[in-house]
Amino acid sequence: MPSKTHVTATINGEEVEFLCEPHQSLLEVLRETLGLMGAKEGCNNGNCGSCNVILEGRLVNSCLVLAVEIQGKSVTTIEGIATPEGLHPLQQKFIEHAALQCGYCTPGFIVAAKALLDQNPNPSEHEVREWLAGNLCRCTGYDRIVKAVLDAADS
Amino acid sequence: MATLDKPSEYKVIGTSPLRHDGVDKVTGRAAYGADIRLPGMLYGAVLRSPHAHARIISMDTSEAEKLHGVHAVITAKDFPDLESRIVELGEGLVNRKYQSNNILARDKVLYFGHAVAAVAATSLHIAKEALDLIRVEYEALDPVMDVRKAMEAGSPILLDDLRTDEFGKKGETPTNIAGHYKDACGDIEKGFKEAKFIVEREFVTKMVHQGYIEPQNATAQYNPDGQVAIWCSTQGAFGVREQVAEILEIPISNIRVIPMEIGGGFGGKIGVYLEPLAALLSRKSGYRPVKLTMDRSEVLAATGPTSGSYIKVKMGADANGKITAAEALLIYEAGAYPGSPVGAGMGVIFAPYRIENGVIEGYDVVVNKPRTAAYRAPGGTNAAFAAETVMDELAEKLGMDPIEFRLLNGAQEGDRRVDGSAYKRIGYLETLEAAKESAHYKTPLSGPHTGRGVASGFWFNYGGKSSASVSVNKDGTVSLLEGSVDIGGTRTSLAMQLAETLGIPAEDVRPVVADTDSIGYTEGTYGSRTTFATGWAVYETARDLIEKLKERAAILWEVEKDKVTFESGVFSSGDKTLTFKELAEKLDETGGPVVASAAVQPKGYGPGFATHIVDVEVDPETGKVQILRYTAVQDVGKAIYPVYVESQIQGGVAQGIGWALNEEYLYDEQGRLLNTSLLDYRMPVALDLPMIDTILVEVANPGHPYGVRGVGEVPIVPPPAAIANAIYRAIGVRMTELPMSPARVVEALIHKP
Amino acid sequence: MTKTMPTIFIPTPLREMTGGKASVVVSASSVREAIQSLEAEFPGIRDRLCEGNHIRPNISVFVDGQVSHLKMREKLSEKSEVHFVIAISGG
Amino acid sequence: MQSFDYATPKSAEEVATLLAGKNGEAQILAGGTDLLVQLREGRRQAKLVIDIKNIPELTQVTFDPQNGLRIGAAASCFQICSDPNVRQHYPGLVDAVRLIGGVQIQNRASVGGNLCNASPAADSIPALIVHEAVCHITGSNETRTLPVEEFCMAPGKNAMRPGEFLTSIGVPVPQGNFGASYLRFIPRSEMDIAVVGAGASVVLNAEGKQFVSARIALGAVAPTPLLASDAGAFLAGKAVTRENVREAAHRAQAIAQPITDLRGTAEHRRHLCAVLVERAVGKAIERAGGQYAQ
Repeated sequence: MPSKTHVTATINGEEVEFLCEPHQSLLEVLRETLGLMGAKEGCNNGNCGSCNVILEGRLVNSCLVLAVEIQGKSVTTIEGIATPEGLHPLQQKFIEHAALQCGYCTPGFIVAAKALLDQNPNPSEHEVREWLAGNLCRCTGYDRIVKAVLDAADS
Repeated sequence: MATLDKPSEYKVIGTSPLRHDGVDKVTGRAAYGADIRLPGMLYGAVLRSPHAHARIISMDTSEAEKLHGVHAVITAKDFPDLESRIVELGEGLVNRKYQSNNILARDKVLYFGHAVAAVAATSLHIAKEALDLIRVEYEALDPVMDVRKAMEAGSPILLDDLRTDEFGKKGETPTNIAGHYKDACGDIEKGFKEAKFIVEREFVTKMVHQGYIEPQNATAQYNPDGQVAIWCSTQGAFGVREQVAEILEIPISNIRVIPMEIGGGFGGKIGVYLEPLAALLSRKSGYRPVKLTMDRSEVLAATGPTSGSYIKVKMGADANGKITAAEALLIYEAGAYPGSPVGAGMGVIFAPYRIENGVIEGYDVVVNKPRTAAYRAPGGTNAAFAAETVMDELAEKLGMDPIEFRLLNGAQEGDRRVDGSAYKRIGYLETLEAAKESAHYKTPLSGPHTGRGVASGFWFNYGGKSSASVSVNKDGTVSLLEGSVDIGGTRTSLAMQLAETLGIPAEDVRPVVADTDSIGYTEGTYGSRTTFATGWAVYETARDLIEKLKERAAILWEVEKDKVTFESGVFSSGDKTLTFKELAEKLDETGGPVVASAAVQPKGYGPGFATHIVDVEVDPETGKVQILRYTAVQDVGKAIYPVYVESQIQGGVAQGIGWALNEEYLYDEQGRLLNTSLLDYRMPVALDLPMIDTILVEVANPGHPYGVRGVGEVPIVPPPAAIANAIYRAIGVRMTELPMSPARVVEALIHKP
Repeated sequence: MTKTMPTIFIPTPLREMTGGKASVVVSASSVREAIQSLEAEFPGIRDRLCEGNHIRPNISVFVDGQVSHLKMREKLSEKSEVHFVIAISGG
Repeated sequence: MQSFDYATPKSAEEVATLLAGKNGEAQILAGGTDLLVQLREGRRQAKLVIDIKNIPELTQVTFDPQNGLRIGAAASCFQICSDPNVRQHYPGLVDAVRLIGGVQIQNRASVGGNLCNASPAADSIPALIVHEAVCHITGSNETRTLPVEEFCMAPGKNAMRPGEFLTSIGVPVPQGNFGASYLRFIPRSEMDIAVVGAGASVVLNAEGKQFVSARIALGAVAPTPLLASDAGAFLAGKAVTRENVREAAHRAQAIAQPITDLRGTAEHRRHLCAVLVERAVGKAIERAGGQYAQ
């Protein structure tokens, strides 16, 4: 059996060290090893977006990244979106617009939306829908999610 | 029934406070079932059948048991061998033997993905490795995948002991037909004779899944004293407790179910799959906690779905547009064990209309597919797809506007359904009027290959048992314990009813969803019942609390209790007044803490009606249908928490659109499910949909103190029919099979008469 | 004591036992009595509705359009309407 | 997922050495969007996973006007689409690469991986074919170059021998009045595998009224992506008319051997071939500055 690999990475701004096996996904290590439960497993093959994190500034599905791959890299999870001052505007707008029902897909959507606004602070409705097409929500019909993202972009 | 329906006087109801669990859910802190971690916890995995229909000849688990890290392996032999008996297990009625066999197959596997064994090990990787070491010898049998074939004489039989039930009369020979039902009124032959136009069509729909994003999960901790705690994702904790007790034959008092946050259910998380396995694995592995989670392919292959169906509808109307007769045959797939929602489909199919001469016949048929579970207005969407398409065609033949045709025939208070029962106050006609007056309907649609469709829908809604208890805090806030799992904002819709009754802000209520040892019995979050029934429990609790607080005010003011009045959050007696908050601060001076509770089983649930309008554009070369605009009009009784009422409607519409256009279970000839991922089970993505407009019509339900009707289910009923009707207006073909996928649209165009 | 005379709607599959009658007025002050009256008039019908002393588990009783939780024990009034329907569950 | 070792070589030579030592039991990891799913589902096996993303020459996208474009095998779709030279010269490739998965996949998946995975429905392959791309392959002893249309052998199987790996994809500089496009049909608007894909490139004469040459390629209608040579050849020298394009579309359709599977029916696929080729050629004509003769 392969021995465990030592990985050093920056997660939500803090340097983190952990041991993992090469076959473990970043999602698995975030949840099972690091206790960061905000990223959710919905499909475990890149089709639902519930496990979205930002890796080196780019949005990725953490189920499709090996934990060993993040050596020396920086990762932002849903737990790192709010600031010490309070909620991120996206988080606030998701609550205000009732952009969630069960809330399971919500962390993935917020992380994805943050990645969008980081690179396009003023997206159109179509751009928001296109960007969020990799995130599945079964409760809301997306209507309020799209409105929340557009409103957060405005504020 | 008295109603407090004076909208202008409501201070909390009808407003939009921020949901109480909002921050937890946008920061990733909300704890869902799979987020639980216990010391010494083992991880489980389930071995599933590669066959759709096979006899289990033998099973050998010895190699798996020897694998380092494996702590327990279970098969159906570890389950009590239950006798057939119909029981109410918090998800409607089920045969306990069948439910047990569905959770772990005993003699036969009846669908691809049917569970046959489970393992607990120190890691998920080891557990999965162990599954590969379990040897199962099968004798493959011919699968039965189509309901009409399953009904034929000579079809392979799934369940040797199954006999057709016809309202209390059992058939005598083995069959795949579990139930045969019939409703009739008037004189159907006479009705068709009076018709000037008659439309008759056959419809086929495929099995579809609820598609909740959170896979099923369950964690169990068995103790040597026989007590077991279960943490899981469920729509109803008490239902889980009953099902586990029945299947494992242990007393309910030995089971505590802690409902975790739930990532969607839509009916699919009422019945249990993993909970009894986790409990048994925990017991067998030396009382270590065991966590089981499904992956997406397991969810699709072995949980949910709702029935595919074959439906025939024949309707006639006279020259004036009055419906003279309506006849329907509904055959629904139950999946591997009896229990399709065909009865509900029969109840939905002509529900919006005055039918003087009607016949509705239904069959519940087992096939080699997963045992169906409830899915949002179960059975309703299939039925409405058929009837509302025929309605559209009749309107066309009559040269009438489809809304006018429905207005002419729409049911109202006092009208009888085909099953003979009479409607109380309902708001169907109001939804039609609102649809007719909507900006959407009044805006002409233009452009090549575009079309507008209209369809209506009905759902019964439900009441059921609910409990609530509250305690008053010194700072004037109120803690609310309730047993309804919050899938879509019900903590707040319940807190709002409490706040309204107590005259305090919704923010001053702290709602908590409690486990089965901490609150009175409460049925699951299903049947569009939570805001209605648990809302009623909360209302009764508040009334009880007010009486108790009046006593405290009386003590404080040294007057008789009946001299204390309460209105809009203020207690008064003569010129003395205390707000709720002021009185709360003084409880210690008047006898200490105050708590109140109530348990209810309200009967006055009122049905919901909806009318939807949709514009589509069809690409006639590829067959792709784009939804351009959508408006859903619904009688919601009274919208307690309007933003979440709207969101329920939008979500139901989105699921209905998915069902209409792309979602379906695809099986190969051996009965193996082909599309077991969210890539190939095509639910709508954000780019597929437009904004979904809603119009809330409020015809107060006379059976609820605040006029609440259920709202969650009816919005999934009209969409496929509305879209089919829109496609017809766009390209001139009647689509009679769901989903109306691009391939089917192109095929229909090629064969266009 | 004068008996009340509620109307019992006969489920379609049982109308073969009532000579096609869709509803019957019986003398009864509870659902139990109504079923007894039906049985007296249409022998065998009780078995289709009941299992032992209870309404069959897959049959819901509606009195005046509201589901009855008391089932056999539900009281009936002069104008009561009783329906027996196959139980339905929701999502 | 099965257990494996993980290596992060710093050079192509190192990759070749690692591959040679593992005798077919190693898998190359670039974006991982196919590989990790296949390993998890047991559709592929690995004792060693070789992550090639730390090797500069395998991750770069470079362009020069003489030799054209060189896409490192591990370059992500996002990286490729953001490259100004790619956007300027290779419109068909941009069309295709933008369609591979959602944003999350775009940021990881590589065109090299899309190619090596050899799916009949891979979006990038018909686009690469119409852009006349070639595969640069390295083994332990030699390097070789193969046209993209010869790279796929069967679903999931490519032309590389044990010990070989893809280092880069070369795409020549388009000449003359060039236009290219790629279109696919999917039932949803995103997050689907192509039911049918069609790529087209055209070179028009100076007036934009006649085809100098054309290439047409199809995806998801045969065990491998197809170059519809006959359809392309038919257009050469012909006037830019809708009739001619339709004829080319029918010739392309004629070589399709579609099957019915969970993603589409054979009938629908055959039908879509003609529809998509016509649309793809039309778009390529437009991009080449031409238009249909009235």
